[in-house]
Amino acid sequence: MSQAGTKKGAVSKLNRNAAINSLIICVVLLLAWVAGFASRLFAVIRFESIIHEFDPWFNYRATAYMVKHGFYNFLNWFDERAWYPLGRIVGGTVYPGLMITSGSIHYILHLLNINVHIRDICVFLAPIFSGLTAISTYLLTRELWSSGAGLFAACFIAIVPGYISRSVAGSYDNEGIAIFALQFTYFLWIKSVKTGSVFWAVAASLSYFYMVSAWGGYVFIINLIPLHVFVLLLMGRYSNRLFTSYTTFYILGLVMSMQIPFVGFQPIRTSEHMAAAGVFALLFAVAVLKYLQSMMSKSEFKFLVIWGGSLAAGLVFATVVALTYAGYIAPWSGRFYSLWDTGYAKIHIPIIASVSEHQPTTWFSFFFDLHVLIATFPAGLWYCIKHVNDERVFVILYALSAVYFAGVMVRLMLTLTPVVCMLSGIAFSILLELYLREEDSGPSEIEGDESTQGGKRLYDKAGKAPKIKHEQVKEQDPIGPNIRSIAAVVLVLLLMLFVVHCTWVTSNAYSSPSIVLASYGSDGTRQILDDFREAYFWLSQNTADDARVMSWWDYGYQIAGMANRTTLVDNNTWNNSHIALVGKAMSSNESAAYEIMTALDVDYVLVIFGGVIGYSGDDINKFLWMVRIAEGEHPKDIRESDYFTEQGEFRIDAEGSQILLNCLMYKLSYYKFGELRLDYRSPAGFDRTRNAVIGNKDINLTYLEEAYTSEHWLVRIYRVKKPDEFNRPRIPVANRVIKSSSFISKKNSKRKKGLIKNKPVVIKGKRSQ
Amino acid sequence: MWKLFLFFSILSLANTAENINSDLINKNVQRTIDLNSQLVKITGTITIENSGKQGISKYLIGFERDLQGSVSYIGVQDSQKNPLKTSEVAVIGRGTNELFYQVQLRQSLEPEKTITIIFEVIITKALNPYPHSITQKEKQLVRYFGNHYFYSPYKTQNQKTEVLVSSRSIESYSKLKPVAQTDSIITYGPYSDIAAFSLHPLTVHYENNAPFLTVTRLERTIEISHWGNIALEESIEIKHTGAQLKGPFSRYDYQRETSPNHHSIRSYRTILPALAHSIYYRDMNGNISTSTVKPHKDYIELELKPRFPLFGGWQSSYILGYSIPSFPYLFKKSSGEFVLNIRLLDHVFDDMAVDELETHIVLPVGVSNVKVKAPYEIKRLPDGVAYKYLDNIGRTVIRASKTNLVEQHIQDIEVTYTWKSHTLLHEPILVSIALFLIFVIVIIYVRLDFSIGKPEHSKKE
Amino acid sequence: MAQITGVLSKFYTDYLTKTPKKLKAIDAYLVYVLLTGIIQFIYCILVGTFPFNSFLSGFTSTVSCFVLGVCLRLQVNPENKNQFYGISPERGFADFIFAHAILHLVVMNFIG
Amino acid sequence: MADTGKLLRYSSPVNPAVFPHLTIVLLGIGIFFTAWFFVYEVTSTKQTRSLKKEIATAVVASIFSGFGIVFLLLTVGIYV
Repeated sequence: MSQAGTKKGAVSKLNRNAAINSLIICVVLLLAWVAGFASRLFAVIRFESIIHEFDPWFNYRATAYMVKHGFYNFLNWFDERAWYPLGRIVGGTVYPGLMITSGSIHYILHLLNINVHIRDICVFLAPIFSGLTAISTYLLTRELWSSGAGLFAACFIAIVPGYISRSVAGSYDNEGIAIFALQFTYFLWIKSVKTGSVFWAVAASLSYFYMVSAWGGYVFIINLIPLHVFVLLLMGRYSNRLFTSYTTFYILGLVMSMQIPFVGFQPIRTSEHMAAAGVFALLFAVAVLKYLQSMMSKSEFKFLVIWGGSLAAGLVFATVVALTYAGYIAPWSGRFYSLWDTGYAKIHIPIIASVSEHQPTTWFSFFFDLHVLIATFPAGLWYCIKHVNDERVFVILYALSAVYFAGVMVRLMLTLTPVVCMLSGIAFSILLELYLREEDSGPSEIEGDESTQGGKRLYDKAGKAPKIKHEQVKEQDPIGPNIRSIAAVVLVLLLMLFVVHCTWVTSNAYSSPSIVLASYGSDGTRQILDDFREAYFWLSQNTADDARVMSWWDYGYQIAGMANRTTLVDNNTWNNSHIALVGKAMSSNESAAYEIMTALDVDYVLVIFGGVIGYSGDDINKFLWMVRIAEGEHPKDIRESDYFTEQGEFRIDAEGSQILLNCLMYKLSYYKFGELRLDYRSPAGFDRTRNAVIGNKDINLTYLEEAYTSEHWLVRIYRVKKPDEFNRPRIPVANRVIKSSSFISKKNSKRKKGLIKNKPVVIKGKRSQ
Repeated sequence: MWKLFLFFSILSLANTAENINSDLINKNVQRTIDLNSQLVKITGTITIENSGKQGISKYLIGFERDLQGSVSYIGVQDSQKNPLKTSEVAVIGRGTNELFYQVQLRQSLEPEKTITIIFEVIITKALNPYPHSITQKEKQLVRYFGNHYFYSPYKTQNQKTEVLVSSRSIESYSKLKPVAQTDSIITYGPYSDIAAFSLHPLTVHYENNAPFLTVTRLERTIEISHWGNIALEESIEIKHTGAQLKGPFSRYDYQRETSPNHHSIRSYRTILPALAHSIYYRDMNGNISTSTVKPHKDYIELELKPRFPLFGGWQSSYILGYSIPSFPYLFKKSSGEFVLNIRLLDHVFDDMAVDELETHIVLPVGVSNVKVKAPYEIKRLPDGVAYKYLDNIGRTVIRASKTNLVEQHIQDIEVTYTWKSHTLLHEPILVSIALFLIFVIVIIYVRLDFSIGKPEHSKKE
Repeated sequence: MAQITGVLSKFYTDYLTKTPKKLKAIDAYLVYVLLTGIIQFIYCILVGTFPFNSFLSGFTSTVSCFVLGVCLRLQVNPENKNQFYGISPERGFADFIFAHAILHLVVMNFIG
Repeated sequence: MADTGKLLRYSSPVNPAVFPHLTIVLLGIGIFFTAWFFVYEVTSTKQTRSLKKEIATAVVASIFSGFGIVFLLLTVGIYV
C-alpha cells in the first residue's frame, strides 16, 4: 500500500501526509472492528450460532415474527402466548429499534438474494454493531481531544469486557445496538455544540430517535445533555451555538421520541424527562436576556433580569408542581428511585432486586470489566478538567454521572464503559505523546508521530510483538533518557496485559450461551449438556399446541421462543401480582397449588433443577425470591419465615422446615430424586448444588405427574392432571377396586382408563420407601 | 345402488380392467411372512401351471383387504432373479375392497408348462399394537391380521406359510391345522387344494420391541452446483407409532433401564453416501450435538440420537444435511446434455416407513429442456423457482411427491437437462460488476466532493 | 413602572434602527408563529386536548417552527458571524429547510 | 434409465482442493488493487487525477475480488 503511495511522485508532501494519516486511521479502525468482532465469537466457535440467555430469545422471537408478518402487524401484535390469560400487547410494550434494525438488514440481504437466516443476523448483530460503536467512539473522542486519543478509545471499546459482556455473538439484546446509538448521539451533539449547526443538531436528534427506539437507557441521554447545557450556563459559557443546537435537538428529539409506541407521551408527562424541558425553557430565557443585553445598557438590563428572571422561574416551578400534583406529570418510577437509593428496591420491589444485574456493583467487577482503564481514566478526566472547554465539560459530566450509576447497578456498568474508554484513550494518548514525541525529531514530525501511534495500536491490537516496536524506537533515539524508554515499555506492557485480560475475561466469563452448558472432564474432554433445548424441544413436539406452561418468570421467554408454548409469566415483568401468583403456587403445598393452577388453566409445570449436575442457577436457589414476591402480594398465605429453620437457615435437608419440604417447588424438584444415587460414595438423594442429602425422600404427587425430565435432570416438566384423573391418596385399595368397577359406564370409559393408570404411581411410591 | 357404483367404478377403470384367466393354477406356493420389524414383509415363491389351451403371459396377485394405502411395495422376479413388470389393475367382477397386481411374464406360458416366480411385498401399518397404550415398564405387544391361505384369483394346489416373529414370547396365534411353532417361527400348512379367493383369518399376537418409527414427512432438497458439488438437505419429521405411552415418563426408571430392546427409541442409524462431507444435524433450536459419524468403506454410518428418547406417540423433527461431490451422480453426454442420477429417497433408518416424501431438485442457473424419468410412479408437482446466493435469475426446481415408501424405494431418479458451461461464470461476473459499481460510485463521489461543501461524509469509507 | 416603559421604548427604537431588513422579515415570521402558538394554547385551554397526539403534534410543530426560526435568525445575524464560523447564511437556510422537512415528516406521522 | 457407464462423469472444472489457494491469491490481488485504488483516490488531487487509471484499477480490482469472493464462498461450502 505504501508502495502505491510512493509511486505517485507528483503529489505534494502535505497532501500525502494527510492521506497517509487518514489511511492509518482507516486501517486501525478496520482492525479494531475486526478484533472486536473476532473476540466476540468465542461462543459461536465453541458452541454454535445460537441466541443466548433469556431476553434475547424474546427479541429473536419478535424479530422472527416481524420478518414473517411484516412491520405493521408487528406493531399491532397482541401476543396471547404470553402472560396467560392476560396476553401482552407486544408492539406497544417493546423498544422496536433492535427488531427493525435486524429486520431491515434481513430485508436488504434478501432483496439481493443472500438467503441468510434471520437467526444468524440476530446472532451477529451485536458484534457488527460493536465495530460501529468503536467508530463512533473514535469520532467522539476526536472531537473531544485528538484523533490519536480517538484511535486509542476505539481500540479500547472494541475489546473492553464491560461492553463485550453485553454484545457477544448471540447476545441479541437492546444494549448491543444502544451503545452505538448512545455514542453516536453524543458525537453528533458535541459536533453540533461545536459548530452551532442546525444540521448536526437534527442529525443528533435523529440518532437520539434511534436510541429511543432501541433502549430505555435513552433517559440517560435526555438528562445528560440538558445537564451539560445547564452546567455550561452556570459556568457562563452560554453561546448562540449552544442555543441553536440544544433547542433544535430538544424539540425534534421530543417529537420523534413520542413516535415510539412504548414511549408514548412519557416525554411530556414523566418527571424523568422534565429536566430537559426545564433547561429548554431556561435556555430560552437566557437567550432573550442576552438579546436584550445586547440592546440595552447595563443598569436597565439588571433591573429587567431581576424582575423578569425571578418571575419566570417562579412561574415555571409553580406550573411543574401543579401539573405533577394534578397528575399530568407522573412522579418518578420505581426503577428510577432505585437508582438514587440502593436500598429502595430491596424494600419495595423485590422483583427488581431479585435480578442479579440490578445489584450494586462490587469493586472487583469494576476491575474485572475495565482492568487498567479504571486506573487510567481519572488521569484522562483530570486532563479534561485542566484543559476544559465546552465539549470537555460534557465528557466530565458524562464520566461523573456514569461512575455513580455504575456503582449503583451492575447493569449500568455498560454506560460507564464508553466514557472510561474515551478518557483512558485521552490519558494514554497524552502519555505517549509525552514520551515518544521528541524521539521522532526528524523532517516528518507529524507523520512519524501519527504513524507510531497508529502502529503501536496495531501491534497491541493484534496482541503481537510490541517489543519490536519498542526496539525500533530505541534505535531511533539511542541517546534518549532511560526513563523515557522505561515509561514506554511500561505503557506497552500495560496495554498488552489489558489485551490478555480482555481476551481471558471474554472467553471465560462472557461467552457462555447459558442455554447450552459445557462441562469439562478431568482429561479435558468436553461434554455438552443440552438439557434446556432437549426439554423445550420436547415441549414443542409433544404437547398440545395451546398447552399452558407454568414456570418461574426467568424461563418465560425461552419457553415461548424455543418451545413455542403459552407461558404465564415471563421476563417482561410488567405484572407483579401475576408473578406473585405463580410464586404463591410454587411455594404452597400441592393441593393449594392445584387450586391456583386450575384457576390459571395450567397444563404443565416446568422447574429447573440443578442437583444432579451441580448447576447453581436452579429454581431451588431462586426459591426465596419466589417466596418473597409471593409474600408481597399474599402476606396471609405465604410468610418467608416459614421457609427457614428455627435458626433462620434455608436448608433443604432433613433439618429444613416442614413447609419448605412439602411445598410444590420442593416436591417437583426432588420428585424421585431420593432414590437416585449419583455415585458410589454419596448417599441416595444427595444434592450436588447444595451439598446436602434432601430432607424429603418420599415424595408422592397427587395432582401432577412427571411428563418429562431431561437427561441430566436439569429441566423437569410435570403435567397437571385433570380433575377426573387423580384419586385421593389415602383411599384403601379395596375401595378403589369398587370404585373403578362401578365406573363402567360407556360414556366414561376413557376416564376409567385414567383412573387405572394412576393407581400404580401411588403404590409404587409407597413401596419404595 | 352399490352395484351401480361398482359398475361405474369398473367402467372408469375399463381400460385397465382385467379378466381372471381361470386356466392358471398355483401349483405350489411357499410364503414367508416376516414380522420382525415394524413392517410386514411377505416373500413367496409361486409355481404356476397353465392348464388351458393357450399361452398366457399375465398373472395376477391379489390382496384380500383393501390394502391400497398400506401395500407400499411389490416386486416380482422370475426364477433367474430378473425383475418382472408389475402394475396395479382392476379386475372385472371383483369389488373395490380388493387389490390386484398384474405381473407381465417374460414370455407367454405355454399350455401344460410351469413357471416359478418370486414375489416380495412390503406392507406398512399392518401391525397393530395391542394394548394400544402401555406404561414405561411394560412390553410392547402387537397383533398381525392376515390370511392362512395365499389369497389368489386362481386355484392353489399346495401351499405352506411360515411366520417369523421377533421373539419367542408369543401371546397367541390362530391355529388352523396343521400348524407348528418352533422358537420364533410358526409354520402353517401344507394346505392343499384351496379354492380361489379363499379367506381364513390368521392372527398372531406377540411381543415386538423393534422400533416402531415412522417418518411422517420427509422433505429432501437436492441442490446441484456445477462447481462440482451436490448439497442435500433432508427435513424429517418422525413419530413413534407403536403403543402409546401411558402414564408418566420417569427419567429415573429410564436411566436404570439398560436392556437394549426396550420399546422406546434412543437412537438409530442413518446411512449416507461414502463421499458425504460437511454433515450437519440440527433442528429449529440449533445443533443437536448427540450424533456420531462412523466412516466405512462403502458408506458413512451416522448414529443419530434425537434430543429426547421417543416413546409411543411422541414425535420429533430434525434437519440433516450434507454435501457430496458431483462426479458419481452427474454425467455429461457428448451432445452437451447433463444427466443427473440421484436417489429420490435415501436411507433414514433400517426398516423405515415413510408416509410422505417430497423431493425438490434445484437445478443450476440457466438450464433448459428438463426431462425427468422416475424409477416408479411419482406425483410431479408444478416446478418452482428458487433464489440462492448470488442469484438474480432464479433456478428451476423440480418437485415431486409420493406417499407410503419403504427401503425398496431407494432408487435413482434421472433428470436430463441442457446447460451451457459458460453460465458458470455468471456468479463471479455478477459480483465483479457489483464491486465495480461501488468503485464507480466512489469515483463519482470524489469528483463531486468539492461542490457540496459538507465534507464530513468522507470518513465513512 | 415608568422605568419599564422607558426601557421598552428605548428598546423599540433601537430595534427599528439597528436591525437589518432580513432579520426583520424573520422576526415577523417569528411573531406570526408565536401568535399561532398562543392561539393553539388558548384553544387547548378552552376546548380541551382531546386527540392528544394531534394537539401535541400541532403545538410542538409550532414550537419547533419558532425554535428553528430563532436558530436561523441567530445564524443569519451578521453580529454572530464570529460564533458560527463555517456557517454561511445560505448554509443556515439549507439547514433550516432540512430540519423542517424532517420535522414535518414526523409531525405528519404523529398527527395520526 | 440412461446407461451411465458410457457417459462422461462431470466434476468441477476447478479442482475443489485448490479452492482455498485460489481464494487467497485472487482475493489478495483484489484487495491489493482495491487498496491501491483507494490510496490513489485519497492521495491524488483534482488536478492530478486521471480517470483512465482509476477505471483500470477499479476493473482489475473488481474482477479479482469478484472471483475471489466466489471462490471464498465455494471454499466455505456455499456452492453457488
